[in-house]
Amino acid sequence: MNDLILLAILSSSLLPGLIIFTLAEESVRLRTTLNLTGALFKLLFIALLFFRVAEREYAELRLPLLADMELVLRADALSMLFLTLSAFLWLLTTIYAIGYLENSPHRSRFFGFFSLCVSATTGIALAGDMITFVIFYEALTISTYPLVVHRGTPAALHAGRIYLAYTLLGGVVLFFAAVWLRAIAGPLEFTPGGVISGLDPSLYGSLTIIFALLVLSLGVKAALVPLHSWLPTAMVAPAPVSALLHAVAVVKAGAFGIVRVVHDIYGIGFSADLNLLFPLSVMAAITVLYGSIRALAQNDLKRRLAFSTVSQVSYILMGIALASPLATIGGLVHLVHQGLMKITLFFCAGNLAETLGIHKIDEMDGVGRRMPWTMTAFTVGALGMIGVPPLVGFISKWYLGLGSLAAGQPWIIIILIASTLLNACYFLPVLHRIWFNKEQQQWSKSTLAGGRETIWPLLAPPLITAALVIFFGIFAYLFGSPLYWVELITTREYGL
Amino acid sequence: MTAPILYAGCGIILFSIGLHALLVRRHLLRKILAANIMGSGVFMLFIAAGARGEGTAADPVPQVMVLTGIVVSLCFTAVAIALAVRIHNLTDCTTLAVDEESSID
Amino acid sequence: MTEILLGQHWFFWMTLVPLGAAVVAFLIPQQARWIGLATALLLPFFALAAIAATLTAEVQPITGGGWPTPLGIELRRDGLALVMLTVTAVVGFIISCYALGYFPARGHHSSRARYFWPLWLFLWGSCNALFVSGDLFNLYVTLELVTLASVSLIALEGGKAALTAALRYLFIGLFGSLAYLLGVGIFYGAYATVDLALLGDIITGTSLDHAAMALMVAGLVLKSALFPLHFWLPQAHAMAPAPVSAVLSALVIKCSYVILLRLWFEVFVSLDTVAVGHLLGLLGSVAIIWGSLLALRQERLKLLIAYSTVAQIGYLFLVFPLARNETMATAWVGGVLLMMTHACGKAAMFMVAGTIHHTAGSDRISRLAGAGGPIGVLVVVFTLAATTIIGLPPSGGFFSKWLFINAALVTGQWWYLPIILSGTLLAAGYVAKVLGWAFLDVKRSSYPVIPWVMKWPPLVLSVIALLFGLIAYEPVQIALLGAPVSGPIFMEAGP
Amino acid sequence: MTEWSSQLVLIIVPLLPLLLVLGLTIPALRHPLERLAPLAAIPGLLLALTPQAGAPVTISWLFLGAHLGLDATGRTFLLLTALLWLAAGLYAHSYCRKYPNYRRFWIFFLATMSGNLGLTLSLDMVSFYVFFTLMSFAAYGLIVHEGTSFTLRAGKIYLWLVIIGEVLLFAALVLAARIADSLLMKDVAAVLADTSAQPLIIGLLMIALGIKMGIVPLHFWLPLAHPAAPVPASAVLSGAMIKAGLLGLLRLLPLGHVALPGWSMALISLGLLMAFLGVAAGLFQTQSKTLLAYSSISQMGFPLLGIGLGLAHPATWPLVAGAISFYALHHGLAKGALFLGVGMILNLKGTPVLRLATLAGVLIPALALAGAPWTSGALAKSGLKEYLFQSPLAEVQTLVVLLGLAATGTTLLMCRLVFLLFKESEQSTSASAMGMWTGWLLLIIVVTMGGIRPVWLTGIRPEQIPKLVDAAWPLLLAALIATAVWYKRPPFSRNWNVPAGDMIVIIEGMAKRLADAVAMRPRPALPQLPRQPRWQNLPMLLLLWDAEKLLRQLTVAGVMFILLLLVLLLL
Repeated sequence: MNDLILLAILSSSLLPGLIIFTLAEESVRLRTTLNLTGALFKLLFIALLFFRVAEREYAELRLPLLADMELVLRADALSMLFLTLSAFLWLLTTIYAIGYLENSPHRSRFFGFFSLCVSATTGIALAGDMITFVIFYEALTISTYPLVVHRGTPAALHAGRIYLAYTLLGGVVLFFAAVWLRAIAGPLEFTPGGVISGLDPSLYGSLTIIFALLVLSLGVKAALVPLHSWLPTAMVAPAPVSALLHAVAVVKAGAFGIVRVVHDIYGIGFSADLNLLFPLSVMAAITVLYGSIRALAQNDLKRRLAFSTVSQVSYILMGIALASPLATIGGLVHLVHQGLMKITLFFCAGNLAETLGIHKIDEMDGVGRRMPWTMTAFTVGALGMIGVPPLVGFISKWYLGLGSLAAGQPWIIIILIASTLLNACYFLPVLHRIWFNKEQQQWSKSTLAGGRETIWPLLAPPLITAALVIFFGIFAYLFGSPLYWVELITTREYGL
Repeated sequence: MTAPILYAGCGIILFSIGLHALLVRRHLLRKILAANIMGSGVFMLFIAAGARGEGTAADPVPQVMVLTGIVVSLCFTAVAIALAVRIHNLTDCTTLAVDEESSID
Repeated sequence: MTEILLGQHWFFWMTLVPLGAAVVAFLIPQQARWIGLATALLLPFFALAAIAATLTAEVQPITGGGWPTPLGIELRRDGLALVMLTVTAVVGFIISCYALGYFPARGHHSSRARYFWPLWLFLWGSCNALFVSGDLFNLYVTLELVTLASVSLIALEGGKAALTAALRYLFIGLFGSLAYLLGVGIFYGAYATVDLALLGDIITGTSLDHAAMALMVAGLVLKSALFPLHFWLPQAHAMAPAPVSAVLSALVIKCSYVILLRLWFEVFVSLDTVAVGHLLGLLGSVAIIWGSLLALRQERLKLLIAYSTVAQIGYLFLVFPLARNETMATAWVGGVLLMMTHACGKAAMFMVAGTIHHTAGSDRISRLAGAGGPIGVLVVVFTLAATTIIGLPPSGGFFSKWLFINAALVTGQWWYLPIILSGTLLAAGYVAKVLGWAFLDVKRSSYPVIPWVMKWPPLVLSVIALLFGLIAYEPVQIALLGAPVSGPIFMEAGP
Repeated sequence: MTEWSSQLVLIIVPLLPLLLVLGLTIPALRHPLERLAPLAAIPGLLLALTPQAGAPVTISWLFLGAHLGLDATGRTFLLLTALLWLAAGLYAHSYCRKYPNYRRFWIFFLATMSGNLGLTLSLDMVSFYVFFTLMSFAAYGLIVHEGTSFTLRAGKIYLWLVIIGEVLLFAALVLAARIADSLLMKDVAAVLADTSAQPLIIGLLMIALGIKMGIVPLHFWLPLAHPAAPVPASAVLSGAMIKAGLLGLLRLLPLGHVALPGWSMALISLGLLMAFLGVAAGLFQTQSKTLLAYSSISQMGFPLLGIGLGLAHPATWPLVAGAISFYALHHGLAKGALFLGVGMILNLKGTPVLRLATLAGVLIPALALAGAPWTSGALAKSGLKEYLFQSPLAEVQTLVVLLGLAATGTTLLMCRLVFLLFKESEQSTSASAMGMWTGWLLLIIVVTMGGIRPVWLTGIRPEQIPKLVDAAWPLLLAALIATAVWYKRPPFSRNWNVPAGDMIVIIEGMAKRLADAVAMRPRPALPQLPRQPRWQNLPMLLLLWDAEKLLRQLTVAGVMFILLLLVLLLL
């Protein structure tokens, strides 16, 4: 049975994107309407699906490809998690971008590609088998490139080249690994518990190599050390791009892919049997620490945030690699939580850059007085990253900690502690600067009515996400909260 | 040595001579002639292929083919000569210049 | 009459209509544009009708002129012919639209338009004739017609460089087809038939057969511009006017390749072709790397695209070593898929290059700097079309590479894997190079207006190229009708 | 009471201050709310004083399933906390008006209050951790409020310790939650009695909560942070927040479940060490607030000792718990009153009578702290001592004497305090406002009452009220020593000086050297981009291009073709 709602979800961003390409630069209103309508419709469709999936009624759509291959779109609980996250943040980021790019050139191009990116992310979330996943994954790679180089400066082009070099290399390896696995194991539908555990033991060697290839290739986007260098470089992109794509869509696509591979292709049990997960957890742990340590030395705000992303995304992988239900909860819920927190931070960084021209951390002295709201959101995001309770970051860490003990790998706790300390080391001084240092330079006074620090489109999104960071931390078990969903997923994955 | 094999051998030899000339001779007219000689070699081979043993009438099909081939060859020669003339008119040159990355802008 | 409408003769019409239109267009040059456009509009429908007719009837050869084979002309109505006809019709239609803008009716280039249309329709007809030809000699004749038309089209530009390129192309073409013809002669001498199917059944594999195969393969390799015999291609393709470049790269190259494909899977099957396959695979591999690296080095867009074609031809030739017994279908479908999708993508790319040349005064890549507005659309078209060249999903290039890798894995020829994958990366590299210039932010004076036929039709083609993987199910099923291969397309390797 | 209303009652206590924080961010509401803010602790006070309220409830939608409620310990701590915050709030309402960032002060003040109140109500680990963290981080804003380099240094050190404490607490709680398979702290305490991870978890808890409690050697932030914060903040910092660590230990350690002789010995020794070290370092301070901070360290030694006793003899634990709670209450109120008193004296401008009256007012909590008879201090100490006698320890007599000596030390410290205050009162300039008086007097009254009618609060029976001699001799001894020192003025009293924060001075020196050593070099700027990427001119590519040009020659191509033909023929 084909569920056209999946197609509707996909096209609610694709169609506006395609139309936007054709629009003239000046037709601001039409473009804005298209963007927002698309985003709202996408959320509406997702809401329609939401309850069905909660009742284990998975929507599915199949299109034949070539001969015995299919394009499979399916909305299971894990899809919904990523889908809802990306769709909701898309709406916010669109609003933000409308404000951010006011009066800048090439807006049609920007929003067009932006919508394409979101469509690709949606596709990744909805992909029901490996082939579909690879298709959308590569689409994401390509459609992000124009956004990275959007500014057109030599630095942006340089970043774009590096981005492409990394991600395409990763993409090629992923492609190869997928073909190989398909050749060995037949159709690769994402199935809880995995699809390949019944294979002949003589293939286990190949399966191990394929797993390594898959993880490495997906790890490029997930910014696993040592494949992370593109991410900080890509920070030359405009703030909405850094916010949605680098904090959420692109890196999460990699992490999400690894989740799919471990859970739904190899299966947790089988990958643990093959001893594949321990190296993954070590890699993730190294990334967590390395990212934080590099973040310490950055003076550029966005670069610091980027290295923080490098570090934080690997929490997800750590949770997956620990292979215990609680750790899985911690990892998966961090997928959403990290997205919320990091997008808040990037929005705020963008506000600083756009409103006051601040890019460096040592220019941020006393900026809390000039932009109190933005900086409050920033503070919430930063504290959440550190894992301060009751913010969402704490929930993730709590479950990761419990899970690592349940998996019998208490050393992860030490990593968590070290990472928390490092996070504190690179965020708290910034917070101190913001709130307690004297202003060192004169900023133009706010000229907006009502003493607002900046225009609404720039202000509202970070405030909303920051509020969610608090809300989902305090009301962690509410119906539909990330934790609720993730428990649902984990129960289904482990068959509890 | 039977006649067909002789013909075929001659055809091959003609083909080779033409090939050699096509590659080595620089004057365009010589090259065009060389191509024609190559063609003739191939046609001879076809004629030979049409032989169906002593006393039997030759297979007509290769002859049909050769006729067609000659027409094609004629067309080619015509076009080639036209081009060569144009090149000569444009450049006062009767050879095929080894042009480098010549640009058209 | 009903029989004609029911489609037993759509194949004839596909050949005859363009040829006839060519003659008319030549005779009435003032109306050449409209005659050409009308024909181009008709042919996709003919192609669809032919597909419909074939799907409803059994695949059987039909002969023209009422003569039995070998004197009569036998038409192949198999899947390969159908898809090639369709692809040619679609690509040809788009190119025709584009040419309307490229060769304006007025202005000092109007003479070019006058000759373009008849020649192009002539070429189109010849291509169609080639695709439906089922015997060795007809293949030769149609191939020569194609070459002849191509030579004339290259020379259309009229400059020294174009004329030289045309003449070189002519010699090469002649050279290659004579070698091929020599092979035909040998076969005829041995088996007294030139019918592909017949020959495939009765061939025994003597050393003479082998020699014939060698001659034919060498000739076709030369005409397909496989490394190291690709030397003529970049010049010829880059010197020609943009629509012609598109035709050459998208369709003409495929003609000789289709012949080789037919020969390899229908005639040479009884011969020991493993070593030859490896040789072709080796040359193909070198071509992939060589062409891609040189494409990276180019500063002119058309040359870059032309070298990209050299690389893509390399991929096409990987079919031959990869098609072993069990992976016959895998490799064959991969090749056919690549042909179709490459035709769409490459045509769109050349059209973009032509438009940029037309707009910016040069096709130097650096002219793309600061591309915005009208040029921005072209960059999008280029990018979309390039996805299939790189092999990104969901393009057809992606799936054909998938199939090649699958075949390589199953047959254990792992050495093709790094070649295929690094070819992908290099392709991404040269595409990114173009894009990088396009995104460079510099202020530019405004461009002249681009006629819409030069923007949107290529966009359509590039979208087709991009989405070909998603719509490839039907084309592949059609291509497999009466195909010489069988078996599952996606092979699964044993333990 | 219905489920909802009992939940609401418990939630409103920490929630009200937070709501006020939100309200303060709205410009229109700012002024009325600033007036309301000091009263934010009143619901907590009412709750603590209403015996039938505060039954434990489970609030599943909050955090990871919160359990809030009041047990006896919690009630005492809530009473202390709410009282102190109320007094400090009233005080701050006047005292802090002078700050330019008045609103910011209230935001942090209220947030800290919320955390502090909330953690006394928390019965599960996550809620406790949440409120604990909220309190710890928000208090940073109070400590660095004045923004001088001194406060910044204090804040930095405080923050470091907070973070280290947080992560270790996190580790301990996660481990405990895993082992107990429950989030309830009482389950954890029960499980901790018998698990192989016991030493690890207890160790982690001791460090994490010990930081807040000022356990030596993690105490050094106290003498820096307390003087740095504005006076009302110091009062709550030293009076109430320091007890949060204690409450955590009381809730989480397996007290009353199992005897742990090793830990017991360690804690008793540590408690005594703190008692004496705090006094010793405090005596050599020249600032009254620093001295008070050291006094807090010294005082926190006693509850620690009590915990040690509880670990030695689980059977008596419920009684010891009561004593410790009462001790905490007593110390918190007294220390709060002292800090506020310091503020009063520093802001005294008026008649000499007023000055003397104020000094006399300071004396009341000072005496209570010293454990003078008829004060809450005497009660608290005797309560601890009584259980000392019931414990099976061999060295009971020694301990009793040592406790007496500690009290002597405290008295000396108080003498020093009065001396310092007397000197400082001469420099005071501004006058105390109404709110300051209200807050301070409230505490003085409560402290005074604490000596008279503690029974209804803690269940201490009248017969437990100590004998006069027991309570008095340490005081008399101290008076003797003080007089002697005063009279003789030994040279060390002027030349000896313990820097505030003692150990941290050394640690800072080392940290600086380390930081210099690992300081990272700045990254070189992005290289200027060449117009053509360099790799396009790699030798290999150039070679390739030459080869390509060669291949283009017709002759070469022909040779290639013939070669290919030959190879094909040979194959």
